[in-house]
Amino acid sequence: MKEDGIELIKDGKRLDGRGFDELRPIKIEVGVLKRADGSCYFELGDNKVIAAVYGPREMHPRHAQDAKMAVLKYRYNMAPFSVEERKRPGPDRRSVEISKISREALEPVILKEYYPKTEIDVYVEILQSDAGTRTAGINAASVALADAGIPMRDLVSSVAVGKIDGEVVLDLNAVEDNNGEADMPIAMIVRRNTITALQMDGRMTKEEFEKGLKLAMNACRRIYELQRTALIERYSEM
Amino acid sequence: MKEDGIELIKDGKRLDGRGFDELRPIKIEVGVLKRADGSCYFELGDNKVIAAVYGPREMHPRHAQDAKMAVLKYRYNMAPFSVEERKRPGPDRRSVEISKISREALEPVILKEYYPKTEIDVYVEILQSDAGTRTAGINAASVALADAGIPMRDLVSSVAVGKIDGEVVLDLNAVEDNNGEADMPIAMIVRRNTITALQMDGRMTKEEFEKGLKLAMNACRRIYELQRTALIERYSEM
Amino acid sequence: MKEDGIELIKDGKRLDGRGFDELRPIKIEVGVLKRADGSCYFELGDNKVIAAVYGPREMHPRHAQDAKMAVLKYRYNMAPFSVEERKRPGPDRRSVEISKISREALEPVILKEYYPKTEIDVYVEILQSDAGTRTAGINAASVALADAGIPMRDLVSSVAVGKIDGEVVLDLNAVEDNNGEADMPIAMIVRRNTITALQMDGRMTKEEFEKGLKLAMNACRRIYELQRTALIERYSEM
Amino acid sequence: MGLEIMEDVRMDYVYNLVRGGKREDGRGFLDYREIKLETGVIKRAEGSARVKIGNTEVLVGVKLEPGEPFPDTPDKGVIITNAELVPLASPEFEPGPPNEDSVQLARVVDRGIRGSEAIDLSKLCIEEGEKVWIIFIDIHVLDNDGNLVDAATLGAVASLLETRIPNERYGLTGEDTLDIRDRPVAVTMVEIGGEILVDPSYNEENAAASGLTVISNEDGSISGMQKYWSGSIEEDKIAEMVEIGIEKAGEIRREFLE
Amino acid sequence: MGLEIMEDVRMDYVYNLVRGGKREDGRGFLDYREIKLETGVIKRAEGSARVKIGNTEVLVGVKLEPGEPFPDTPDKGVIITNAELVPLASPEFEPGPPNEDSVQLARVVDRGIRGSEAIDLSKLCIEEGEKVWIIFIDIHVLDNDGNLVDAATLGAVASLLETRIPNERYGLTGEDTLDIRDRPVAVTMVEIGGEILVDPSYNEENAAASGLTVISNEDGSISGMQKYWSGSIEEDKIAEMVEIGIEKAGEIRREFLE
Amino acid sequence: MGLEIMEDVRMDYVYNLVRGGKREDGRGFLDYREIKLETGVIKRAEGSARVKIGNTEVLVGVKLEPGEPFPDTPDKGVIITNAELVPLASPEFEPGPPNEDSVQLARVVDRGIRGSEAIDLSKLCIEEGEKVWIIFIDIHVLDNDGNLVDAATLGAVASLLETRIPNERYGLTGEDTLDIRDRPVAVTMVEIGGEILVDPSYNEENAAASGLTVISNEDGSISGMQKYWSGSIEEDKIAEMVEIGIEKAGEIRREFLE
Repeated sequence: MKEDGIELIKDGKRLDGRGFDELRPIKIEVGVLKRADGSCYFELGDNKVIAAVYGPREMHPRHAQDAKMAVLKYRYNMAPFSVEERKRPGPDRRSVEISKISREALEPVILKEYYPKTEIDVYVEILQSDAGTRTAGINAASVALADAGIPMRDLVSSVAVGKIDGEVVLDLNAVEDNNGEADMPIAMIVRRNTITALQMDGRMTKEEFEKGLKLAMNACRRIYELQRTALIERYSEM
Repeated sequence: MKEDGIELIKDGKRLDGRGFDELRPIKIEVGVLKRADGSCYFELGDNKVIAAVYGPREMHPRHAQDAKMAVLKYRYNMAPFSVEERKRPGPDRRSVEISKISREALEPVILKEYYPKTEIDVYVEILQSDAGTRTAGINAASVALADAGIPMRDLVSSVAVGKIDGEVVLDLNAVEDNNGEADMPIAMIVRRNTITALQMDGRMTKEEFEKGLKLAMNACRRIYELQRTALIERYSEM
Repeated sequence: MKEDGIELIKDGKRLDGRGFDELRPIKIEVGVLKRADGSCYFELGDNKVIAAVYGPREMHPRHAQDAKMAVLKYRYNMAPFSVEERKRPGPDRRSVEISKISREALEPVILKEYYPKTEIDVYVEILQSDAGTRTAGINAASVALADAGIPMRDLVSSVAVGKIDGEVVLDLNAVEDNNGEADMPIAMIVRRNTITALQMDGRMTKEEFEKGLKLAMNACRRIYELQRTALIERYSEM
Repeated sequence: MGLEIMEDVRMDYVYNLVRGGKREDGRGFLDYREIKLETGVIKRAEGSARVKIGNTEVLVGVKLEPGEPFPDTPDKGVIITNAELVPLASPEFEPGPPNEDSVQLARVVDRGIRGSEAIDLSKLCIEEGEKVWIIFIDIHVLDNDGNLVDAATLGAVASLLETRIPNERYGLTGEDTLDIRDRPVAVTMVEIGGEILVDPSYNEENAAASGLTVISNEDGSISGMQKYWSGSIEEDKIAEMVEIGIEKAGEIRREFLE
Repeated sequence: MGLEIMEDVRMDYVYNLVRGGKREDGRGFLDYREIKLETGVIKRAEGSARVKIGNTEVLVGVKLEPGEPFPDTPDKGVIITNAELVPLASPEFEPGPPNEDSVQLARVVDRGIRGSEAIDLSKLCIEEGEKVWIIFIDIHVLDNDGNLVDAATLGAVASLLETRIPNERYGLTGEDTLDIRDRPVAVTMVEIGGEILVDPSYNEENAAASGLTVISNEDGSISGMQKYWSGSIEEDKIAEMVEIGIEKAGEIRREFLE
Repeated sequence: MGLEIMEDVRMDYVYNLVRGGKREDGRGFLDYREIKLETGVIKRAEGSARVKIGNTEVLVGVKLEPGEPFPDTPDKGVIITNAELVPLASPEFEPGPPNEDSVQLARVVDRGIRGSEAIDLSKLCIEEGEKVWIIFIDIHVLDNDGNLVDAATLGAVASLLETRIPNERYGLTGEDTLDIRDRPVAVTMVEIGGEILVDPSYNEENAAASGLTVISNEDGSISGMQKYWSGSIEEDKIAEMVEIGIEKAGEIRREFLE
């Protein structure tokens, strides 16, 4: 759906001045909410995302409890004013799918068996959107889970790569996403070097896919350091 | 939203001939339904309202039960043909709010602690509407609760005051409400002289508010006598 | 709602060449689904219907269980592409009513008391529709229940009669139904000669009704033989 | 649990009464309870009626609004019949969207009116293909002591007979009454212990294995039928019910709709 | 169960504090917690504000879209106020459609703005009877430590004051600011043990039997009131609350909305 | 409880088989079950296909209706893909609105078709900005024995290939076939015990910690991917799966879509 005549890359730079493998600026704040058990505010360029964690807490209804482990729930939700055209409140098909893949992105690191019969709730609110909200949400949720003291094997880090003007580049913004050829969000456990989420939209060759995957995994490593730093700062404050 | 040129007060009288502190005609019938445990039909001018009470009865789902007292529920519902433009069946935001404030208007008088784990259901149907349905509903519900034998500290009585053509007047009808400056429904426990519901829409000075509150409280005293009379008649019949 | 000038009967024959008491071609296949406990594919002319049965199985929620017998559930559902104008997914008022009368058509033959506290689920999907889907669904469901091994007193057989161009005829197709004067689906227990479902739409005299009822009951006897044959073939295969 | 036992007791009681040739309230098997019909009860409606059959009470309101025709009948008005079994009317009714009982009630009433062609829908066209009158028939049940279908159908037809088309409200001109060409009447019967009972009460409905509504017209023709519940009925019983239904409908029509 | 006991303990604690002339966080009965207001926080919105009152945090965004006017006000814009108590903000909030608390929150905020006639809706007509500006005021609660109404109302009015009309996005021309004619401010109070407390915290709301919001305007008039919860209030306490409400509103208006 | 134990037993059984180099039904790790494709099965649909992969059975119907374009693509048709996991197809499926599994199924199928740009949407404009063809792809699952995505994608593409545009029904003229420019094929794999299995059965899906769908095109490019479930996958396994996916897609395309 490329607009006529729009050029996304000029002189080897993207419209916002970034190089191909450059992330947008990231800002992470831990423990920003009082009522939640854990929380994290995450900015990725113009994306503003907040995650809260509640639990482990008693699960209702009882027949949905798992006798062997905690049940992880994840709700991705966009504020009505987070996008250019007001979003009607409530879940739509897109948010249902994102909630599912985000939950699955985090599950591999959570020691759910420590808390049988309970639920752990992750709520992610998108306050401002500029492409990349699901990855920002996973990053925020991962930190919020740690902040809530949920026992985890590791953090999960997430980012998207895409293809614009024929080039594989990191972390598309909204203009790039709307006028680009492909978008591929991933999540990974950095210290294990394994992928916990992967989606692809658009069209890419196998070679572009492989290049993109490497680019994304490298960026996840950078994000992981920022997540760790934010958590360390939080705890050294306390 | 005043219509152009409409005059609501002429020669010190309102369009329907009432004085400023005059109620519309009230008709109360007790025990009008067979299946309900208690019921009351209430007319206030052109408002026709019927209330039914069921309970105390076992509460479902169980986890919503209160181990110390009964749970009061209140459902205000308009029949589709009760208003000029057909109302779609089912609750809307207005009826949700009215149900809430009506329930809270009645709760202070109900001895809920007599019936732990149960629910008491109050259903109010608006059959014909002419402004003032929420107050008519509270009046009807209060009598229906008594008719159902629910132990109560006292009855609750309710009425609205408003401002039209700059004057504070009692019990607005629909033409007055649509073309007036403010509307303020209240509910009170007459014998305790305390307020259990209060809402205000529109714009009033503090002095007008105070005048209106007194006007409404006095009218509640009159309605209270009518409620009592209707109940006494009902029981002397039996 | 007859279209102008359409003639449904010419030279004593109907538009599709059938006589007045002739059924459309019927095809029955038993046990067509792997996951279901019992299933049946049923074609009646251009109607293509599939029924699946699950159960008896544990009923949720528990408070809806019947301590004395199984609860029978029936869900009639049209695939979006089964009709000329795409049908929005999900139940509408028509399918709610059909589900109810179909369930009641089958209940008299099911030995529900054998399986207290359980539920038996009958799911009927209309894949292609040409008038008569509810009767085709009941026929399919009846066979699927037998295929699932649900203990039954007998099969239930179902067909519709109607009135077109003033004549009482059997088993209307869509053109006939849309341009006819009346439609009357019935279901019966053939060996008991009793009626378990009966609805009538349109306008008929008492005499036409009586004639139609006889016509339909005779056709049910033919359908019953086809249902039996299909089941016998299925079990002789095994 | 206690409640369920009470229900069984009541069912046995009704059943034993019927076997002894009696009904709870003393009337004959083919007698209706007292019917009361009052029209013009709701000012905001274009037509309205309150029907009582014994303790059963139903309020019906008819509203008309301009709206779009169905694509396949661009020059015809539209009837939308809706029933609300509001929880005020019975301890069994629950708040929420229409369930299968309220859907069935609305659809049976609708079918009788539609099948009889009582309303000439072609007179309800305002602008072909663009705008026609939508007739909303809203059935509001106030007290359910059985036999809602007959009460609702009577209320609907009585409301339609007095309905005024609100041309003025929508800046339109034209005839202001509906052209009502027939007066369908519903008669509901149940079978208990082999006996046919007309106008079942709530307890009789619960004790019955099956029931049948027969909606019939001025000329004695039938314009709608519906069999209820999980029992089966013999062919000759159905024929008998149809006979009774048509006869009783005539009596009700003469008393209340003329 | 453990949770319910904890709640009782907290309620007793708050109650006993108040009887001793104190509040949880040490402030006076008529003092607000620290209020922080930041506007222009959401780029995608036409106007936005983040309000903190103590630990309570609310984000308000205003969006404008062309849409149809109501039939009875064909030349006026439309305000739609919506509140989401997203489960992120409190362990008590649950996902799902608006419940009675979020409906009430939205309606009270809406009532204050509408009653004050702060927005001149007649300036929001694009084409009479066809197209007007729809103003969506969306209240997104982030952290609920009590008194959401005051935070949301302040955020809504602050957002409206900075709102730009997105004419260009829709190929329209015209003024690009809303004409804001008043600055209604909500002040919420609760009664605990006979004392009036301004700006209740979450624990204080739970310990209170009743509460009152008074929304008042630049000229000291009242443009909305709502009483909360199942207690009853005496006439003179209400008069006192109205007095306090108007005074506190003036202070907030001077500090944050000028 | 009994059911859960059975499930554990089945998972262990599948896992142990795989560790021993085998699958439940005896096929090789990279083998599909038998695929059967039949098109033109539903007369009322503009295109339709029934796909069986082993015991898994999916019916896909394509319907076209004129409707409004999206504001940002006023001259392009619209694709709406919907999947119903009707409870007929599996004891795990429940009646009700689409849940996360049916939403994901519909969206993955949709993504593959959209990403490949198989349909030239610009040829589906009837009147720019006003009316375009809406293509409804409805996936109706009849029997779920695993790998619904591959069956549904194959059924959708096969249906589109035979779809006729119903110009006449809507009084329109124009081309009556869709311009299908590519034939995307989905290949789903799971990882169990370090092995990659193509075309997982229901039991294999349950035994797998993770899975991946790779949708690829005639030129070998990828037009959609989705990773499933709560396990994590190593980078080189993903590369291997992509390789296998593209190869297998070619085989299926040659056999069924040419």
